[in-house]
Amino acid sequence: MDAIILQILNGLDKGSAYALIALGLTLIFGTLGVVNFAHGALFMIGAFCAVTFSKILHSSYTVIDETKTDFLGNPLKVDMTYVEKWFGNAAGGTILDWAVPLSILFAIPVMIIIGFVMERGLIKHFYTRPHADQILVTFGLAIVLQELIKYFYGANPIPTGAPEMFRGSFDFGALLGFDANTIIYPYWRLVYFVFSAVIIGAVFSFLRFTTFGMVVRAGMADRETVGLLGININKRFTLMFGMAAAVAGLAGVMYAPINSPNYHMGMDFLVLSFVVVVVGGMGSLPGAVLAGFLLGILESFASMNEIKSILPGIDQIIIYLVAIIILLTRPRGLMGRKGVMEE
Amino acid sequence: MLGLNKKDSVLLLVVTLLAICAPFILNPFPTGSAMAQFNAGYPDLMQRFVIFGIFAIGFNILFGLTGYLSFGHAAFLGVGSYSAVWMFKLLSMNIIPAITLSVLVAGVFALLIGYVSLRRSGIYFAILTLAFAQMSFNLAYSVLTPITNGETGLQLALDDPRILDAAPANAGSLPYPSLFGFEMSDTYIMSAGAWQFQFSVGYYVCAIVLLVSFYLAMRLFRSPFGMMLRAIKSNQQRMNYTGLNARPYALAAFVISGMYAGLAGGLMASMDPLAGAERMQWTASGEVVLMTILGGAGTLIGPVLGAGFIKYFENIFSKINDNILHQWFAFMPDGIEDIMVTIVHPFIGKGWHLTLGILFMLVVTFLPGGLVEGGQRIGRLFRRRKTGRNDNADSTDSTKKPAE
Amino acid sequence: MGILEVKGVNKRFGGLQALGDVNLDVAENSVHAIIGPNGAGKSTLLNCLVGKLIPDTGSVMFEGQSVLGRKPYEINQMGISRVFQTPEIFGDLTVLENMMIPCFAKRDGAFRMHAFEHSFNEKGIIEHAEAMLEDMNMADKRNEHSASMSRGDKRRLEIAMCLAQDPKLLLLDEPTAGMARADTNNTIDLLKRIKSEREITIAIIEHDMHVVFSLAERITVLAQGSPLVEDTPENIKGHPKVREAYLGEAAA
Amino acid sequence: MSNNTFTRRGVLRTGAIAGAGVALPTIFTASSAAAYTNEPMGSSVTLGFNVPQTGPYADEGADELRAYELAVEHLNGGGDGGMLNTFSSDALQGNGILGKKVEYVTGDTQTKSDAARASARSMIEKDGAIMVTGGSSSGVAIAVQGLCQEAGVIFMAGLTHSNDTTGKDKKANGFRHFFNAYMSGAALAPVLKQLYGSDRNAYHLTADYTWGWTQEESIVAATEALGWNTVNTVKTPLSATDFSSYIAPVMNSGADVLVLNHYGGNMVNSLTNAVQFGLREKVVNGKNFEIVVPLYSRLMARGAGENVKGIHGSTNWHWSLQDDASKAFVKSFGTKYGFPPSQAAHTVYCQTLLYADAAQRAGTFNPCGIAEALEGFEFDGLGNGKTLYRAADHQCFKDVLVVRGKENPQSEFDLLEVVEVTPAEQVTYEPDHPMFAGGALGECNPGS
Repeated sequence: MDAIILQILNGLDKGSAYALIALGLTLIFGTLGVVNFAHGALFMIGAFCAVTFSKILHSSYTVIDETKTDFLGNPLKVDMTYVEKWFGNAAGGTILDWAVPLSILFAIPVMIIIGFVMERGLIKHFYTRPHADQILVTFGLAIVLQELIKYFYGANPIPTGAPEMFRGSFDFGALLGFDANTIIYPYWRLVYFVFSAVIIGAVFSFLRFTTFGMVVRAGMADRETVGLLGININKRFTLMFGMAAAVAGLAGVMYAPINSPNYHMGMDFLVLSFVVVVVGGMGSLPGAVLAGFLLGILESFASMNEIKSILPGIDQIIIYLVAIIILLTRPRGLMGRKGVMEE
Repeated sequence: MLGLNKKDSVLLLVVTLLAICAPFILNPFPTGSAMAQFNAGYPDLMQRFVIFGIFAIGFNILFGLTGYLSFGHAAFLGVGSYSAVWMFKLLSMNIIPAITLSVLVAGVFALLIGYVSLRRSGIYFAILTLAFAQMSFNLAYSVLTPITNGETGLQLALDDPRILDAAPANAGSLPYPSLFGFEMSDTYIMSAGAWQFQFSVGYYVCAIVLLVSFYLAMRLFRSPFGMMLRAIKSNQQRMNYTGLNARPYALAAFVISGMYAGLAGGLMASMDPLAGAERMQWTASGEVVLMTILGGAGTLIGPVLGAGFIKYFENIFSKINDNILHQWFAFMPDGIEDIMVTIVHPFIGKGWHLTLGILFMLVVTFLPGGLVEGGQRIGRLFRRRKTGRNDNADSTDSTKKPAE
Repeated sequence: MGILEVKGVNKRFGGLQALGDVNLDVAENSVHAIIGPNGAGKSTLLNCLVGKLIPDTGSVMFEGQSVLGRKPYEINQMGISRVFQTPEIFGDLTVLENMMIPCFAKRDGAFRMHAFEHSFNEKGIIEHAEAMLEDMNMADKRNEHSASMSRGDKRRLEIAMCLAQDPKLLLLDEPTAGMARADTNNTIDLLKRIKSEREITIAIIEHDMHVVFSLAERITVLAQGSPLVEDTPENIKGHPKVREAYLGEAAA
Repeated sequence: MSNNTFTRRGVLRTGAIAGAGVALPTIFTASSAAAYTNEPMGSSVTLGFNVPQTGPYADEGADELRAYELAVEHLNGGGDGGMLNTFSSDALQGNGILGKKVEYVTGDTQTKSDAARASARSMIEKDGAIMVTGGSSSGVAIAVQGLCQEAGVIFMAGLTHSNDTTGKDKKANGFRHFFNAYMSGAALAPVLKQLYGSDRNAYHLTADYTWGWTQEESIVAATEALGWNTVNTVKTPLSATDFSSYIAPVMNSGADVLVLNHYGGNMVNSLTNAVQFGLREKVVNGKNFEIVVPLYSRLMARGAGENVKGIHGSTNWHWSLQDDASKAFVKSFGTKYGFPPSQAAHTVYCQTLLYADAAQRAGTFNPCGIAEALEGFEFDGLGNGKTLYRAADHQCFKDVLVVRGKENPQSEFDLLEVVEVTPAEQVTYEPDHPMFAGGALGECNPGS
């Protein structure tokens, strides 16, 4: 039982990453009709926003420490950060410690600007082009973005820590009345789950309760009609794209402490998030979220020893297997709408 | 000629000539010169051009004609490679049985996957094929290792049975794939002044297979069957209400293109008897999609051009290093030389992906019809210059023939 | 007994009764029109005839054989061709190629692996296709890209494609919707000519009463998913129930 | 070969006769024939450096390339000579190899066996490379080793840790300087026993491909010999990025040691996840829970950040070693590039020197001559103490380092500290050891 609860927690956590990326992808699919292969790259750039911001915070000046030596036997150069110099060691240290959550503030404008530039500079020329062309150009863009990150940050993962207070793990079992230490779960993963829930909630309420959101939803249902109403749909599409980029970026920022960011993490997530979107059903936002969590939980269950001993290798293929079964039983995924990207 | 109209005959003739002369055409720079880096006329790369050309031609039969975008075609290439290597291990080093089996096994595999996947269309179809291929890759890399030799890839061993072959003269070394005595690795090198040209048996075997495949694809494009496939892409609804069953047509196209992929896989294993699991990964499937779109989907020659383009960058640009850059720019003053090296550095060697990504974006943005359209534009430019200003007919003739 | 017999057909979509106990009998070699206000169930009925929808209950017989449960292409091969409200043609193909496809379907059936014949060696098919184009006054457009033609030309091409199969029953779904008056009249003339030149049954769903009364020999009026009356055009014109059904709508 | 008008590549490199040659190829068969593939005829010799430049191991590949460039510089007499000065063999003169200037070509393996073979073939066919070296994974090493055997050139393996490279997939033309999974187990076991006792329950998470399996097998055997109990061995997909669902079951399995048979990105993520789940603070069976990473790489450990602190593992070489050779290499590399070399850099530097030295001693570039010179070669002064290139399987036997993640690193490179240098005798095994059985070296292939 405790094992199952643990895997459900794991699944929710994985699922929230899938769901956040899939949400952004669906927004773009649904409103703009564009297959965006660069969406994984936006997630990756989000994670590197966290890396960059903490690098900026760590910008430092060099002091030579004569008492110690470096690997070549010369006096050791010690880096001192400006933040600590300006704010004092205690406050400065706290700021450095909270680099990742703070970088949300940095990431939102950066991601929105990246989204705007992408949409205005490139994607908008591809609205009327075949999906194949969209795939080619966004895939090219994904490669370029990824290689730029590799050029500046290298290929190895870059450790990015969560704030000290979230580094430990939390005894979930005790809370639920199990024996102590049976279900412990890292704080930061709980934070990630809650954060995702908030973002998903925010996106949904934004679409539900604002006029902008209503226009966008109407646009998703019937683009021509909304265009006929004389609403400047293009401007809204640009905003939409910026928003989708920001959602992907935020998913990346908060993911950085879970697994050290590397330049190819976007591609790693890309295929899975496409599967999630399609299983959820093209053009359906709730479908994308539902499928994200469903696949996350199933993937976690499939990696349990009890299941692997019956079906060896099932954890390698579970997502794809589930995708096939769902698509064969429900022609348009879980909640897909008719006629979206079916040609 | 051969049941083709004049235009197609000319195209086939040009392709044949290019294939025969490839060792010359691809080695335009003298060996040892600074530009020799850009020579592509060595057996491995020439074979790869041709093999991926076949793969892309096959993919185009599905994607270019019917519009069904398969994101799992590499699985058939992989299955073909594994079949071929197993034939080398068990039966004989002759490539005929190996390639035959590759094509057949890939065909059966495609029939199964196609039968299931073609129940859906559009992106749902793409994801189904992707899912099947990724399952194949993941399993081949891990639990199916006894059949696939997982991470390393399936390779030949000294103690393989090879029941049809006589015991090799030299028991300590592995035999080479061959075609009735001609070994694929045999190469004849011709030196002509500063130039050096390589004529490889393997390449010419591949080239002959390419020409046959190209010819068959051409016939298929021009056949009533090909017309039906284009009809599927154009309007499936009308097709159904015209008494035509689109499913078997699409399935036949899927199986044929799967067999092309299997053929490419079998040839790849014949040129270099190793079958790695990575050639089934989604990135490999994505690569053939890119080749086809880049070259020009739905055109006959486009996919081959796209395949050559991508493989050229992969194999040539990845091998340029700073050392070579310094040689190129050595004629410049030191300071400028260093600046030039610094500017070019990110785009070569480990940066070849970056160059490729930028080129993808440029080509698709400015040449919506792919490289073929680039060719057409250049051709039109020439024609216009020749015919002068009086003849404006050419410039207005921008409607592309659908299946050219 | 007619060529097409619809008996007791019901179709529900969730809570909505789209068709309720529809009976219809189309006589051979007649022109039969089905009219009714928006939402009367005309398109649903048509979709039940061609295999796109399957009725919940009832039977649809064509020449004494049930069409229920058959796929659209099978029903087409039985001899029913359909013309759509917006012309459905093969936009990526040339006009001649568009014409050739139904000719192949007629000759080779639903599927044939003719991958190694050359399309342009199919003399019989091409002759037939060109004759049809000639007949439609479209011979000069044979090499045109069909997607770039006018709507009227597309309509003519679609009708020609259907006729190339030599169907026994031609179903037309609002063939003049969205057309200018001149185009509409051309279409009426075309259909009249077709009727006079060959043995064919035509069933037409139409909004435009001008079209209906110019062509139809019998008319069925649908309202709220059920047939209201079936009679000759003369009788329908003054029928009180029909006026009632169309009340609020422009009774032409 | 049956047809003598065609000859394997390299046999014919004939004079300048244009055109006519095409029609009459038989003319050339009599002319000067090379004795082996890519025999260097001019004043230079070309080596092929085939390293991952794209993909997850690109940084290791980049470090390998730096070391290769340094080695070439030293071979040609440039720089400070590095380990040439400490190497026990003094055949090399600093004037290239056999008087020929050393040149090199580079390629990208992409860490895919297909791409690696394509790149190696292009070096052999196009650039006339006489030797191929490099790589950062066992799959690639085995695939390229097979290719070099067929093509008739020497392969000096880079970073490859699987037992199979010099076990069931060994080849006469291939040589490995790097240590292997068995050696990791043999070196780690005594240290683990001393630190954690002989009554432990180990839980293995293993990357689900051949390298992972051989390492798991080796570590399980070594630890069970100590008296440890293996609770479970679980395979994880290579593509996994989040290991939480594999880590979670460890907590209540009764295990008190977690062994991570992962490398690269897998290792970074699984270790990070394990620490996040608080495994290191746990007390099981009255003992502190411990994590072991049998194969450490400093470059990769950096990705796991603080999580490596106090975690034990083994490594081939580390820049903090204080012998003369290591110091010379670190100085030479550090001066040129500004940071210390990785174990991958060290291995490929050694491999290049060893190849050059063997050619020099053999007096030829013929792969068979070089193989003979390397087989059974005993040397010292390359940073791992006395080393033997064993003839039976072409594996190097040398000291293995047991390392631990440093608690108080002084710089970003100072991540590991050497806990113990396990002497070569302790990690030596018989060539027919069951983990290495099957397969045969075959005969050296000079290519014609």
